[in-house]
Amino acid sequence: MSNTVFTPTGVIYKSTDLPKATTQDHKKLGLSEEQVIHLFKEMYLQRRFEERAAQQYQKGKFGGFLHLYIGQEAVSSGVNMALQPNDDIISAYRSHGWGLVRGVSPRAAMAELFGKATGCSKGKGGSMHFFNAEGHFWGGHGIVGAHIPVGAGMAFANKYLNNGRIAAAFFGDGAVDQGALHEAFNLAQLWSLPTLFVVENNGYSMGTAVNRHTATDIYKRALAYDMDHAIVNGMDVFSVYEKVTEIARKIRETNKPCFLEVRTYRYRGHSMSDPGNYRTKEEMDEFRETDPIERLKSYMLKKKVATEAQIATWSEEIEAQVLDAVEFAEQSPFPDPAALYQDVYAENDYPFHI
Amino acid sequence: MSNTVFTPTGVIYKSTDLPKATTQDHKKLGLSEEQVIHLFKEMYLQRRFEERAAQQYQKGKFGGFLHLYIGQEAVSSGVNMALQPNDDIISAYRSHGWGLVRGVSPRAAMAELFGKATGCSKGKGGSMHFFNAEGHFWGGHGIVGAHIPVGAGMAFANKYLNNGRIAAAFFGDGAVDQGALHEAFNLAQLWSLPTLFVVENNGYSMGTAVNRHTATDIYKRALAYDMDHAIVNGMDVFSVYEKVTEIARKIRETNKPCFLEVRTYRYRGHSMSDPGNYRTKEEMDEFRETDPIERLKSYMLKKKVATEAQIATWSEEIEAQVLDAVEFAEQSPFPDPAALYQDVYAENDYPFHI
Amino acid sequence: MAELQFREAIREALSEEMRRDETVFIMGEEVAEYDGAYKVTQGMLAEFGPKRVIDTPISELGFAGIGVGAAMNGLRPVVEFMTFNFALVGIDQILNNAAKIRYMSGGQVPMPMVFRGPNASAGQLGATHSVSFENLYAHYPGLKVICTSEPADAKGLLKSAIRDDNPVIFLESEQMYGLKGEVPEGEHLIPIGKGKVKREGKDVTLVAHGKMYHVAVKAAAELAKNGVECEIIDPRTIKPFDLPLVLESVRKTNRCVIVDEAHPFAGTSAEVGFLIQREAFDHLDAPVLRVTLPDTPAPFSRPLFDLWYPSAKQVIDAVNAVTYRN
Amino acid sequence: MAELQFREAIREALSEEMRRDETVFIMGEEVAEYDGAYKVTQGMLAEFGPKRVIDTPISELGFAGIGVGAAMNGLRPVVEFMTFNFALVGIDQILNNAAKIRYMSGGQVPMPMVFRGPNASAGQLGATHSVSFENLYAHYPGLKVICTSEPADAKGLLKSAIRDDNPVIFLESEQMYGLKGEVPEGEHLIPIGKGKVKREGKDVTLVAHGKMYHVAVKAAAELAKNGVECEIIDPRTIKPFDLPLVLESVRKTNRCVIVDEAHPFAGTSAEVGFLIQREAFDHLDAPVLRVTLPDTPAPFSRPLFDLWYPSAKQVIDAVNAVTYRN
Ligand SMILES: Cc1ncc(C[n+]2csc(CCOP(=O)(O)OP(=O)(O)O)c2C)c(N)n1
Ligand SMILES: Cc1ncc(C[n+]2csc(CCOP(=O)(O)OP(=O)(O)O)c2C)c(N)n1
Ligand SMILES: [Mg+2]
Ligand SMILES: [Mg+2]
Repeated sequence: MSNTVFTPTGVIYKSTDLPKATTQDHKKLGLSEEQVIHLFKEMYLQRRFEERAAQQYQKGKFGGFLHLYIGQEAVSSGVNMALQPNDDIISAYRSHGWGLVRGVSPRAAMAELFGKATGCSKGKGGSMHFFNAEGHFWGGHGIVGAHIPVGAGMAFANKYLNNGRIAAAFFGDGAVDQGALHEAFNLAQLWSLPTLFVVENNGYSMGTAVNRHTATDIYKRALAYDMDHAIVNGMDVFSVYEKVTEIARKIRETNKPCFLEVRTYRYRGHSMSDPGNYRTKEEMDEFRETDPIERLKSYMLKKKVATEAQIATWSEEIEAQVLDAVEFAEQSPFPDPAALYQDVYAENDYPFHI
Repeated sequence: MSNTVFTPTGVIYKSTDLPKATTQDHKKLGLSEEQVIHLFKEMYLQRRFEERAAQQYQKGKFGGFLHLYIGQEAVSSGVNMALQPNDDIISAYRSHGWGLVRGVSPRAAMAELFGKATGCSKGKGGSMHFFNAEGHFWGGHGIVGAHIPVGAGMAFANKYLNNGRIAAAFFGDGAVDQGALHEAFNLAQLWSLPTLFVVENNGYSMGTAVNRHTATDIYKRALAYDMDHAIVNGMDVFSVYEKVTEIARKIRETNKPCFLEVRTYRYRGHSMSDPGNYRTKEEMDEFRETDPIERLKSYMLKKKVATEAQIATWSEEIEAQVLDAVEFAEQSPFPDPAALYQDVYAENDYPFHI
Repeated sequence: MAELQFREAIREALSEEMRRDETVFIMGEEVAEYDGAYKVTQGMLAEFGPKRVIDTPISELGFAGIGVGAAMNGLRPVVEFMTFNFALVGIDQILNNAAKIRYMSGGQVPMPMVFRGPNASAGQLGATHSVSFENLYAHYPGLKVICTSEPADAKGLLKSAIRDDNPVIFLESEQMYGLKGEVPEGEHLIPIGKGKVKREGKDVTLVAHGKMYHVAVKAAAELAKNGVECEIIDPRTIKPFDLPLVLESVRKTNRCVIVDEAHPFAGTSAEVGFLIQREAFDHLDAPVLRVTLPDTPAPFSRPLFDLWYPSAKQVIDAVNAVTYRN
Repeated sequence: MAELQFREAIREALSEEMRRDETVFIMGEEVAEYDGAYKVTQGMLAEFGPKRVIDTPISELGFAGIGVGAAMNGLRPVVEFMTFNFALVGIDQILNNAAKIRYMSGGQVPMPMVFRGPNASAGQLGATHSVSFENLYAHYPGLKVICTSEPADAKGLLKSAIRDDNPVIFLESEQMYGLKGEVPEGEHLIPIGKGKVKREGKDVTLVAHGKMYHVAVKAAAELAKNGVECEIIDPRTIKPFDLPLVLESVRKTNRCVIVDEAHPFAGTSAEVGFLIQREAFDHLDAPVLRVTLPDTPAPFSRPLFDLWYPSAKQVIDAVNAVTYRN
């Protein structure tokens, strides 16, 4: 641990500890080589998409908040592969990765950041509010913790309609301190709502290390309700896939909710304006060793799922796709002024109040 | 269990199970005979006060809500004797007992119910909002769960001022489902706020039995925060005294909060308008056997702390005191019309908005 | 037409809509086994079963949020608050989620739901249990707000609210639940956003909704004895507000008094008064006045409460002022 | 006098009051180790230590309630919300506890505390992060509400707010934190409830607070070029509102436009407009107009946001309308 004095008190708090990754290889997990390759491509797309987005932001191409998911891609990709495509997903404002794995095209994603009419929320939501209702991705929510009961409500509807779907709500470690989580947990457990609650514990709520904002280990919140729970290494996509597959099966069978603590790490600042003075270079380096994309790449090479050359080709293709998305976003029109008044109500001709 | 069909579905839910009472006698608990007698008198006062209040309410002497504490008197009295007189207490709207053990005279209490200027809250609070700030009783609060963080805040101030006092927050089983409790628990544990959180689990939140509104045993909420916790029989004043004495000592030493689940029972309806169709006569009878006042009376007789005659005399004295309180309340003046505008702000001449 | 209590009219609306549409359900504290804290939902658990009539814990934030999620995902929830005072602990779900998710998603996400329950004072319940919330909800785009004063309006508008594809706030009154009135049976729908002239008069326009409508009626009866004829408009819907109807009346009477059971600052009364002076400035022969609660919390004590509560006397005084009769 | 940024003026007020009174402390998200999300509290942890400058978890309901309890029990808390949008999850503590406990206890319980933080929009932050809350807090008796537009006012009023024995809502702006202005050093106190005429003019009164004050200034400069002299009043305190000052001006100019960065329905603009027509009816040569946000949530997209945000152009149009110049 470094002795460098960053914060006013000079104390640096360690973020979080990673549990061991799974020892199963992709075959044991029932994943085909195509699926492994798909995971790689998807994670790499998220990474490059956000790196380019950051660059565009710095160039002043768009404003507002930009919260990057970089480092956490194994969560979105591992979870998404473990769930059914029509299971419902809802997330916090760090929502690019979730949108991209749930059918938002890089073009529509980038256009949303640029505030263009072609964006996945017609330019009205921005970075925090990616949506793709058709792909069962329900946003993108900016009030910390507030979407957790909403996730339980999606599960409520699935059970009510008896459609076999489950709902999964993703949130940060900071959200665990909100009463919303607890009310949702009690209701979901009491009523057996088929909900997968997932905390993406990336070690920090903005500048506050986990142990400075929340008492004891996060997964223990489940103990208050006798709720099923688990912890998983979120830097390893196979671990995420394995655990979520198992949990999702159980939820689908029993309707009982489960609380999963994913330990992960965000490599970038909380948002673009955060210099990240609250953590050490050593900690950053330590977690960089566990980079989920590098890890999967090494695995693919070792297991001969892919060659260096193939990976290079895919990477270039993805890079091209992202650059195309930037181009698309740039070229796309802004929303029509009339859009200001649309989508406030279901009726677009609604008499507004002046 | 009765088969009588009360509720629409005909299902009757059992309220709660009482843990065993303490086997210690008053001497072992360090209580003098005077203290035992005091406990009896105090509990009996609460009981008679409320029985008379209910009568006056039914006569139409005052309006609003009236929530009776009858059956739970061992909690207020046991706790109050275990705490220091300047420890801070805050409760929910079922607040008569708390006021009476914390220095509100029966006169000021009854006058408050009658909405008189001589009431303990000048007639502005009513049944739900008894206050005696001098006696470190901070209300009487009507929004379920909302006073729990306030209790933690009182503890925060005590620790900040380093005055050696602790704060205790009392609430019903229904309040456990509010996010407020959880935020307060996390903050109190994280910051080591010397707070005693007490749920008076009386089996029902209005008409809803505990197991219909909250998942698993209530004391387990503490597990989510690694918080100290305990369960106690709330129908036995010695058990309450013993447990709270022990807990208060520990809180004072460590500043660490504790969550105590008191299992108790309310003999009357939720409020005066509640016929209580959600529970069986059998259950009522079962709990009547555990009446905290009868229990203490038998104990006093058995242990020769008092004679039947003494108890009868005290009971009459208390009855007279309560009748005097009714008389006082009847005779007291209503607040001056100007009182409507007073106490809104600290300045009573404040320019109000019309 | 049957004569129904207000609570029965609401129950009829709920039950008819639940029979009509399987995706409609109701949840709230004590709505099921207890048959409703104020017996609004009496008998509904027996008819519709526990899947559709659901008792909730005291978790307003939690169950309001569950309602939001259910509305997004194919259902049409009716969320009952035991009173709207308690919605304050869950209000973030209404203002930030129910009201805004459609907009933030560019219109992708449906939000057909109703939040309903008693609003405003109900006698000596003290400061935390007596608040009027019309202005708060009506301020936020994305919500519709309804507050009726009579059983027939309640039925017709609640049915419309349940069928509406937007989040609707439907405000009732504990003290009016026993009020009786003729209520059309079956398919009785009143469009959201339409007020009604409930008494015709040429001298002054009274705008009054909810319990205040009845205060206005009382004042008008008194005033009629002195030859002053009040036109009473019950807007019924607070948002969207039927401004054309009010303006038409004010252009005729040239005077207006608004009666509102809320505190004054930025209440509905302020908005309506502001709009009238803006839109009918040249027609006004006197400033628009209002009768509201005073700017104090609700006191418990009976005489203070009576002083606090808007009275017919205050309405009469205001009418006398705008008609320059005092 | 030193030239300070808005954030520095606030910090100076906080630090001076904390030096003066040991019972004053500040808590909120990222106020301590991070030195403030917007650097308002920069250096304060270093000076006052972790006992008095306290980082909170994201638990607005919880820490607002802790503030309330601490205020009741001998301290003078300053509770920072990272923005007031997030106060919605904790608002019950403000509206039901901070604002009412004094009253319900018959005056026994003290409640000296300040809730402060950024209010209203701050660029493209979307619908949930852009709301103006003046009207909401000002509606409830028991609270005072302050919203300043310049560093000196911010310092003087925040110091008064911290010394005030009531709960005070102190609304700031992310977008103004960098704004510079001359600020008196040390004991600079501005009384709560006093507005200020910041520009004299004879033709029309503009009432504008917070960011809108600067929009009004811009409009007035433009209008002056065409010979229209605006009088600009910055009320600074929203509640209690300095109505006499505004009326004095309107009785002179006979015209008024209110500029308010809130939605229209029952906004502060409605209240001020209503009061003016009621109190200065005979002095008005035109209806009171207002410039507000439209009745839509905040859109993200830049051009839509610009359309949404009140502009000097709209103020000019309104002034032209009340002066019958168009
Ligand atoms: C209710 C609420 N309070 C505060 C904020 C401001 N805020 C936005 S993100 C954030 C930190 C959240 O951290 P975490 O939940 O761990 O998610 P992460 O950013 O690590 O993904 C804060 C304080 C907010 N958006 N909502
Ligand atoms: C936030 C909120 N929701 C609902 C209510 C209405 N209400 C008052 S008391 C009560 C039941 C509370 O039960 P419990 O906490 O067990 O306390 P008890 O009455 O048993 O003492 C309810 C639902 C309220 N006052 N506040
Ligand atoms: Mg985090
Ligand atoms: Mg109970």
